[in-house]
Parts: sequence; C-alpha cells; structure tokens
Amino acid sequence: MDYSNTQTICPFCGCGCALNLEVVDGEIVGVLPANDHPVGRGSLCIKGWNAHSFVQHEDRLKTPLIREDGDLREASWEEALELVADKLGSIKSEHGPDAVGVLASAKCTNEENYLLQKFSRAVIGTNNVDHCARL
Amino acid sequence: MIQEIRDLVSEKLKKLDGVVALRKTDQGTAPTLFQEGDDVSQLVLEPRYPVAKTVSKLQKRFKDAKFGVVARGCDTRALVEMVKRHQIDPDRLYIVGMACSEEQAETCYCAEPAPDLDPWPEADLVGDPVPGAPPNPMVAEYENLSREERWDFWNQQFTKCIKCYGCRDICPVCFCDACSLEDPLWVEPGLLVPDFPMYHLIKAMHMTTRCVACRQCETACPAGIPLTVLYDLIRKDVGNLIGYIPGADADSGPPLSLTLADAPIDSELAK
Amino acid sequence: METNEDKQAFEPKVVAFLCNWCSYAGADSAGISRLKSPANILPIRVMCSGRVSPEMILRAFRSGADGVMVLGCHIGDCHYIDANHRTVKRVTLLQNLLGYTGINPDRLVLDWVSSSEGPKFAKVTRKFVEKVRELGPMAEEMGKSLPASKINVLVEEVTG
Amino acid sequence: MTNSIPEFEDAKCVLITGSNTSEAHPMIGTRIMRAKEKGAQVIVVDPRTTQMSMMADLHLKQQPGTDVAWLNGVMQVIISEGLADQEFIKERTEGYEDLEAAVEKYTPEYVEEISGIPAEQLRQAAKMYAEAERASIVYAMGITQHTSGVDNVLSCANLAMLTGNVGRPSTGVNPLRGQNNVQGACDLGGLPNVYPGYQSVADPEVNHKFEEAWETELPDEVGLTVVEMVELAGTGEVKAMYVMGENPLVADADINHARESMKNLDFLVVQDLFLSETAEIADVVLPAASYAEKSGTFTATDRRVQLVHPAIDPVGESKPDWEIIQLLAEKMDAPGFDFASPEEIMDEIAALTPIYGGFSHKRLSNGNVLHWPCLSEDHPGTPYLHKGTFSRGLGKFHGIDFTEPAESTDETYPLILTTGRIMFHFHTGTMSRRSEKLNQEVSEAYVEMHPKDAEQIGLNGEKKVKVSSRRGEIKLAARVTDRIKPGVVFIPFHFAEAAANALTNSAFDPIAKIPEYKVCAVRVEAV
Repeated sequence: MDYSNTQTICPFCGCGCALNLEVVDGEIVGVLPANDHPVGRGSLCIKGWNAHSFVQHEDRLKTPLIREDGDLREASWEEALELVADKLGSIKSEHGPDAVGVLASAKCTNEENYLLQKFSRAVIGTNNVDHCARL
Repeated sequence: MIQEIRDLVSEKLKKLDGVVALRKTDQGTAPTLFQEGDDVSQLVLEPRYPVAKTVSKLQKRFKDAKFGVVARGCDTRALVEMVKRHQIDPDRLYIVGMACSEEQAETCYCAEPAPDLDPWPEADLVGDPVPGAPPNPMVAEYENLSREERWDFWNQQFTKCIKCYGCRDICPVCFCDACSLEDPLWVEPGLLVPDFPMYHLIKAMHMTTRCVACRQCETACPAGIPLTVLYDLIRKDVGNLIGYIPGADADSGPPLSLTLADAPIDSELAK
Repeated sequence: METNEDKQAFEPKVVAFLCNWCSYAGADSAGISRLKSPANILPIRVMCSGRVSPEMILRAFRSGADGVMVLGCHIGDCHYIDANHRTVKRVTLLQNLLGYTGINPDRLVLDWVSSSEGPKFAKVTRKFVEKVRELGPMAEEMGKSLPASKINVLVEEVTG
Repeated sequence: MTNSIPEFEDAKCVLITGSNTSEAHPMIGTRIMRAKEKGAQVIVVDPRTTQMSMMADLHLKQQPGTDVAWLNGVMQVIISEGLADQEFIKERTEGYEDLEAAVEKYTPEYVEEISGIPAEQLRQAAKMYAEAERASIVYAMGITQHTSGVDNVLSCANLAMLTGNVGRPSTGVNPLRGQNNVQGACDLGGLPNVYPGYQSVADPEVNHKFEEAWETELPDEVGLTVVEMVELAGTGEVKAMYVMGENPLVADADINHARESMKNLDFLVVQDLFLSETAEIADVVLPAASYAEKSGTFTATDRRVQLVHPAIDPVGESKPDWEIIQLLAEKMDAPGFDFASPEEIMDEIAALTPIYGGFSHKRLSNGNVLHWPCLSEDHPGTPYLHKGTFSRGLGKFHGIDFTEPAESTDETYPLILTTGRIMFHFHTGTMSRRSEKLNQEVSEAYVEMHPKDAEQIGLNGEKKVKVSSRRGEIKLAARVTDRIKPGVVFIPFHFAEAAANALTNSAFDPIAKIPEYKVCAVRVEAV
C-alpha cells in the first residue's frame, strides 16, 4: 500500500514544466501539476496532464529484439549487445569510422546525450553524430 | 501549528493504514501517503493540492484500509460532497482539520476557512479558526455589467482557454469516469479554442450544486481564466433558490437529484 | 442599420423538447383542433422533460437555435412520478447561468403542457416564437464572433 | 532563447512569427496572454489563424517562405522613420551599413507584392515593435524550417539589434525549441561540428582537451548531419547507423526517400520505448526506459537545466539509455564508461563544458532554477544573454536579400503545403498517440484548406482527399476552414499513416542543413 508523487520534468515540448507522477504500488495512475514550479505555477497543458499515459502502455518494448530471417525476435541483452558491438566494430575496421552514423536524442537526458556523443567520437571515432533539432 | 499536526499524525499512524498529506523533499512538494515509520518532519501544509480526490482514489483501491487526511476547510467541504456522491466512505476516514490563517483565507476569498468537523465520525481540529474573508470583489462588479459586457468578458476569457482540462482534473469534486466534456456529442473534440458556450457552460452547470469554492481550478488554469467568478454567482443562486450550500450541510443530498419535497426550489413552476 | 423589414424577415429557429406523455400529445391535440402553432418550432420528442440535460439544451443553441423550449408534464402528473422535479431546478439554474455569460436567459423557456392542453401548447409556442423574434437572431446577439467558430470547422446548422 | 520564459510576462511588445505558441508551447503561449493582459501589444505574423493571432493586436498573414522580405520591410520602416536605437547600434554592433543598404528597397509596398501583407499593417507592426520599451521576438520552426532558415534567423537578430532589444530582461530573440531536451542534446554535443558546450571539433586546442580527458585520439573533421547521413546511407557510404530515441522515418522530410536510403544500411540499431517506424526496419532494437524510469537532467528551451527523477522501475527488461551506452562501450572494451549514476556523468560534463561548469545534481535539487551559462559552482546562472556584450564582442548585422523558397507552385501542384503541430499530439506521435485522452481529441490526420480551395476541387463538407506532391501522396480527411489562407494548406505531421513528410521537400538550408518543411507545392483532390 504505497502512494507517492515523484516530481519530474514533462517529456513533451521545450517549456520544461515540472509535474508530479502519482504512483500507487508501482503503477503510475495520474499527474498532478507542480505548484511550486516557476514556469507552470500549478498548471499544465493537456499533454502534461497526460504525460503518464504512455509510460506503462502495453506496446512498450520489454526485451531486446534481433532481426533473424527477416523478422525481429526476442533476445537477451547479452546477445544483442554482443551483436551490436561486433557489427559496429567490424564496419569500423572495414570501412572506417565515418561509415557509422549516430543519432542522439532530443528526448533523452543531457547525461545520455553526452555519453552517446562521447561513444560516437571516442569509441567509434567519428563526428557523425546529430539529432533531430532541425526536424 | 505544523508541529502539532506532525505529532498528531505520528500518533494516529499507529492505528491508521496511512495519512494523506503534503510531503516536501528535495524534488518539491506533493501529496503522499504517510505510513508508520515515515519521516513526518517532511510533512508540510503548503501549497494546496486536491487531497480529497487522492483520498477517494486510495479508498477505492484499498477497500479495507482506513486512512487519515490533513484537510483545510475547503478540503473537508469537498470531502462532504464526495461522501454524498458515494466517492468517499466517511467511516474509513480520520480527519486532521487545519484552520487556515486570516491571510490564507483572504487569498482564497474563503467564507469558511476553518473545517467543519461535526459531520465526521473521527476528527481533530488544529489551529485557531478565523472568520471568513470578504468575497471576491469581481463578483459584485460583475453583477453590474450589461448583457453585452458580460458576453464580451467571457468571450475574451474563454478565447484564452487551451483545453487542458486542468480545471476538471484538479477539481476535488469531479470524479466521473465518463465526462460530458469528452463526449463528442456535446463538445467537438480536438478543437482549440474549445467550443464556447458548450465546453465552459457544461462545466459550469456541473459545478452548480457541488462547487465548494476551493478555487483550485483557477490556480490550475494556465490561461488565468477567473472561473470562480462564474461559479460564485451560480453558487449564490443555488443558495437563494434552493437553500443549498455545497459542502456545508452533510445531511441533505445533492439537490438536483432530489424531489421538490426534499429540496424545493423557489419557482412558480415548482407548484 | 436594422430596418423593420429585417425584423420581419427574421424567422427564428426554435428547438422544442417535448415530453412523450404530455406536451408531445398536446402538440398533436393542438393540431387536431386546428389551432395554429408557429412553423418555427423544431420538435424533439423525449420520454420525459427530466431527460433533457443541460448538454442537450446547449447543443441546440450551439447548432443555431435562436430559442429553446422544454415542455413537460405539470408537477404531480409526471409519468415517472417526480422526474420533472429535477427539470425545474436544472432549467432554472441553466437560465441563470446563461444570463451570467451574456446570453439572454429569455431564449430558454420551461413550461408545463398536458396532453389535453392543445390550446396552451399553441399559446406558449406562439408567445415564445414572438419573444425570440423580438430578441433577434442568436448569432447577432453574440456579435457573430463566437471565438471557437472563428478558427474551427463550421459545425452543422439546425435545419427545418 | 536569449531570455527566460517568466520574462515574457513583462514585455511591452511580443512579436510572434512561425510559432503556433499556445498549441506547441502552451505555457509560453499563456505567458504571452498574461503579458497582453498586463498591457503588452502582441503581433502575430503567420499564414494561419491561431489562438495567439485571435487575441493579437495585429495579425499579418504572409505568404509562406517570404519571411526575409517582411522582416526587411519592418526594418526599412524603422530606419526610415528614425525609430532605430542609434546608441545601441553605435556601441554594441557592427555592419549596420550593410543592413541599411540591404533593406532600403524593401518598402512596405514592395513587401506587400512579395508577401501579401498589406503595407499599412507592416508599418503599424514596425512602429509597435520599435516603440515598445521592451520588445521580444518569439519564433519556432516556422522561421527555421526553410531553405532560407539561417537568413530568417539572422533577420530576426537584425531586427532585435536594430531596436536595442537584446541584453535586457523581457526582450531578445527567442526561438522556442520543440522537444523537451532538444536544447540539451545540442548543448551536450549531439551535433556533428561541436563538442559539448559548442566547442568546435575543428579547434585543435579543444580537440586536445577532449583527447586528454577521454584518453584517446579524436577526429577533427566536421561530421555528417542527419539529413546527410540518410542521404549517404542511400549511396552506401554510410554502412551503419545507431539511433537513440529518434524516429527519422516519420520526422524526416521526404520520408519515402529516407526509408529507401535507410533500408540500404548494412546495420541499423534503434534504441526506443516503442517499436517505432524506424525500429521496424532495424537489425537490432534495444528497449529503453522512459523519462519516468530514470534520473538525469533536461534543458528547457530557455536554457534552464532541471533534474528528472525516476517514479517507477524500468518497464520489462528495458534500461535507461545511459546504461545501455555504457554496456555497449564496455563490450567494445572502451575505457571511460564506468559511471555509477547520471550524477557522476554530470560531474564529467561540468569539468569539460564551460557553460555547464557550475552544474551538479546536488546544486540542481530543491527546485533550484539555473540557466546556462553557469560557469562555476558559485555562478548564479544566466536568465538572459548578451548583457553588456555579445559572445563575439560586437553584434554583427547581416545585410540579407530575400530569396524564393526551393519549390514553387505550378498547374499540377497549385497549392502550398505547410506543416506543423497541434495541441493534442507531439512530434511523430509515438508517445501521444498512445494516450487515450489525447487520441480521443484527434485520432486521425487531416488537411486544413480554405473554403475557396475546397470549392475549386468540388469538395462538399468533410471528406477524404488525396494530397500529392512531387515526392509522394497521402490520403486523409479534409477540414474546410477559413483559418488558413486561400492557396495554402496545412497538415499536422504527427500521423505516420498519413505522414505529411511523405510530401515535404528535403531541399535544405545550405548552412543549417534544415529541410524546408514549411513550403512545398501540392495538389489536393477529392477521392
């Protein structure tokens, strides 16, 4: 029997409104505005009020997937990461690092974007890293 | 007052399954369910959140649990209306009533800043009740406007509406699973600005006999629409015509669901 | 400039919610007695005036009605015993609410008409249509500037 | 944004262009509404009627793709009427003569010919903006998504500098970023030409700094943009792509072409919450945790860095993106990817990124609001930029001439298509279309067209239509409304099954490489 709110930042537009995710026993049941935040000041738009609704949607990917004979099948993390490491490594050594392109994300955190561009530049060895800022 | 409430909550947590109140952490402040062993020093009293709604949600989910809630005057009025509409079980609820200060009452134009705890089987009051604050001056000003001026005023106000449904979502006495505002028969979906008068008048009509004047809808309105000017006017009519003040009288049911014998209205047509 | 001619030319559209057990039959009985009731009325039969929700009334206005009538059974005669007790409270409050938002509350009327009251039906409908004619078109009253319709798809109009 | 969101409330004039603010950035839209109630004048320049334009003091409806022309026109009026801020120009800027020469011919009458904006309205707008004590320019993708995107942006900057509306509260040039962390993704080096903090990859000193810190050799040539990567995937020069939380096959311009190109890749990895249109063609799909399942920071459009907190555990076996990258780097035996938490990553960011130098998770907790540049632990952050001086010293005016959009209408494709967002959905819809409440507001794609154009093609009421361009066609519902100009149609781009980007032109701005989403020629037929 657990009910609490976690204050976080809305995943939609760039306004950066804070919102509270209402959690009951591990299930996000709703959203409350953050009354002490300088942008929303206790209000949200319809997207913010519904920012919880896709999080535990049944369509969420739950395991890694690997394409085999044309179709995607479930795989373990170990197998999937092994394959990715292997493939990226061999393409890099065969065609050079610039044969790899990396897309960072306007929906991921700063820390994640930092890490991905570091991965791209330091591990793959390419500046081919971009994201959809223009789209 | 805060220490008194924290002590009371700690004490009561020994017997209750939890107490709904605001918790302040390094993330911010929001409602939470305090349970025995939790750090009650994180319990705070500001800002306002619709705790009556939270209590209703939790009572429905945990059907045997008995909860407590730290409630202001407006919260207890909302709880009263929710009991009448079978959204709250009063026998499974303990209330720590918190008397608002004069300043708090003034900010909210609150007529009854102290919670009325008489109807509740189990409740305690903390703080010294202060008298009601004067009403929103905009209401009196509004009554002097001509029909055209009124139309222009609301036209302008509702043009700002961004259809967030925040006024409904924050409202402590709105609870229906199926909402008229989301029914395409009444309100054309997907339109911005939402249809006036449909969207706003349906909402206002649904508030007539249940608005407890907590004014959280105005706080939640990103566009700053003074919704409670409209709701205060219609509340006054409900008081004058039907003699009903939402949240005040725990014994009489929602008047729009009752017969004329049980809830008469002052009208020629009612004879 | 509004001229007399314009006023003459304006034929108000009035939606009338009629109770199956009384006013709907009352309209019939008016017809049988060859009592003239105005052609401006668009009747909608409902099983009880208590069924008429504020949503229905508002939608009639939104769809272009210049006036809305709710005609039910007299208090005490309701087919469902006391369902019309709710109607009187609901419509009264809605009238007030309309007034507060700047819509003339006279455009909404509630009355009781039994199945035998053909003459009353003819009278109240005629009187109401005249009243609405005097008030003029709803669109004009609202300054033709419904905020929503300015940018939204035009919704359907009441026909008839 | 040069200025922060709360500042809008105290502006005396807000000029909004290429932004449907209340739908795409609702909390900024409502701030501007407050500003108006407090006496600000609001000017909207947009070919569509929007909620903001309805309450604006002035609504100028320009022909899509003519922004440089009307902006030059506004400046021409300001200069010729003596409304320019001479002191600001003298002390803080250079290149004014170039600007003066370039805008001279853009008289309101000439601008009317190009843009369709009545000359008198343009004059009014110019005066309103120039005479205001504090005037703020707000724009979004309606300014940038053009082949002349950079010119448009520079023109906005010209206008702000011309009137001294930079470097003070409630003024500035304020591009509204469309996604919750698009600002952060740029700030943290998710760009082919810069390291975190906009430090150039081509600068040997910078390169050296990062090589030292990351203990490896680093490339110093500018990399490919997303548009170029997709293009070179088609020709086989790019063999593999790694996509984290993006859906280019709905978001890119001319997606039919993009799909063919990306299918040509030897290896495609997609890391996402859902099996997006892009994930569907991937070789490996990695399940990522959502914003509600991880910690870290997001940077809002006004450079405000804020903490994200996990509300629940990751769904299924999904993992936060930072963990996935670390695991992958470990598999590739790369050092420097053994952070225990995002908090530790932020410490490395702060050490290497001057503008983020003062940030740490600890400092950002307790609702502490900080805007970058925040150079050190005791730096208070910067709510508005360019106070006293520009980052390059003097602000540079650019004399810019109007150029036509890449594509123009003809007999076969007589209408101009412009794309955008609506209130109830977000970007490619992978998140918002899975929300019952949002989907019940709008569940299918539609095209808005003017009654005159609808009549022309024999459309009665709401019906299905086919919209085609030189690149593709889609079928969708028609909404006939006079909120749009005759000759222009609008399609929201959230709907993969009738994707507006099957039609859009991938021709892009030569500098910013941003595709021209906002102008392409189409034909609409009843079906």
